[in-house]
Amino acid sequence: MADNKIDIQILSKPLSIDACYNFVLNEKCGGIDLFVGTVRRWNKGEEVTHLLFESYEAMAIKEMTKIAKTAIEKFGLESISMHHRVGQVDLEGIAVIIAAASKHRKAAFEACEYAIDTLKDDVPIWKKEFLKDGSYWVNSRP
Amino acid sequence: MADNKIDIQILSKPLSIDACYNFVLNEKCGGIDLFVGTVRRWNKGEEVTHLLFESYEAMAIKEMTKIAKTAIEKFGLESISMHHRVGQVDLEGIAVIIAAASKHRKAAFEACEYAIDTLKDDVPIWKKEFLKDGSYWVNSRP
Amino acid sequence: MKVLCFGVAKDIVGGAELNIEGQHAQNVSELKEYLNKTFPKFLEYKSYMVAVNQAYANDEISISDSDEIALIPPVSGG
Amino acid sequence: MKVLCFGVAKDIVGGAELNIEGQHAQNVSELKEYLNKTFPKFLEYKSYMVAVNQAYANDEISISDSDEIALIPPVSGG
Repeated sequence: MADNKIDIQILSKPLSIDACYNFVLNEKCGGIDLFVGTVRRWNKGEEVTHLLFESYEAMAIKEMTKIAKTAIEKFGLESISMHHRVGQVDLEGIAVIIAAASKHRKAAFEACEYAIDTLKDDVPIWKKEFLKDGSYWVNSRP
Repeated sequence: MADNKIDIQILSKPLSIDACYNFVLNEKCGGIDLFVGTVRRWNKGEEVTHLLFESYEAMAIKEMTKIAKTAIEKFGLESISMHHRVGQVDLEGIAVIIAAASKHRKAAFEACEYAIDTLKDDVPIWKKEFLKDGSYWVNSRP
Repeated sequence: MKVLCFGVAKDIVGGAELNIEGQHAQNVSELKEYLNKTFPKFLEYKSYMVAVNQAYANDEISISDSDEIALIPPVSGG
Repeated sequence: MKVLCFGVAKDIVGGAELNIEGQHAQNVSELKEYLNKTFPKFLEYKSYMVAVNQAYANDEISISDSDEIALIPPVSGG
């Protein structure tokens, strides 16, 4: 599979929707779906001040590449870009972007949803949520 | 329904993903889905040089607003932006952008797909496809 | 009666606005009948819709000179 | 044997890398047993995974000092 179809990045600076869009855009495609995961103030009734992401970078890149390859094969995508942020992300900041491009829109929607769902299940990245009165690793509360 | 939840525009200049994203972004949301419809070179084996869009603008705005309101009610969106281009759009140019923001990502995906599907069925906008050897109104070939 | 024309309908009638003199149509059905007779090329195309005052209108809807009437060929936005 | 620790595992062992002296574990299952005994706080948390050479590994996978071993608490990216 050509490298110019897949763009995987883990970045410690703010993510760029344009960067993901420009990577996947090409004249074979009529539909591009972008998912942008942002930091919201309220989670299960608790007030969030910011998040902190850490990754097992080498393995995260491998797992994300696996997801991208599967998405291309399964849905017939032309190209896919997956960027994940590490470090501190404030309210309304971007944690993750997935861009999927295909000839027709249905495949782009399905692939994008598949990619974010699987990323959340499999990719070794962890989120620490900072609340007004403390912090904890998400999914790891005792 | 507050006006700051819905942004509908028909524009004769290039569309901006940032404009749609910034409209829907807010601290209540964790998931934003954006659909971007672009002009592709090949359609059913024919080579496209560019497209021309025209709209019945007043009615198109009404129909798009109806879709936006339904998407908010049906999927529990926080906000939605729908921009459609008119005039000439070249290869890789953007014809339409839909941005949908919600607390959780599932609703954003579903609402975005609902909105573009319904737009394509109901909104009075027409596309003329220019090929190497002629042009025709899409869906209106004799 | 003034009728706005879009897409292929504009090409068929030869302009973005069609002026129909006289009382040829009291409702949407009669308007379509008149148009198909006057511009037989409409019959070669897939059916078109009529909008009255910026809303899709079915055949029974009455029309008058004060209504905003438009011919809506199959849409193809997006 | 060197073990990379992430997320809550880093807090439990008190660092991003844990050095295990001696031959305490020949496979993933034995490593988990050793860790749960040495750091009983692991038992309070949901189960964690072990990655060997950057791939998820089940209990039977053998491990040695030359492998890259990591503790993977429940992930929460995105």
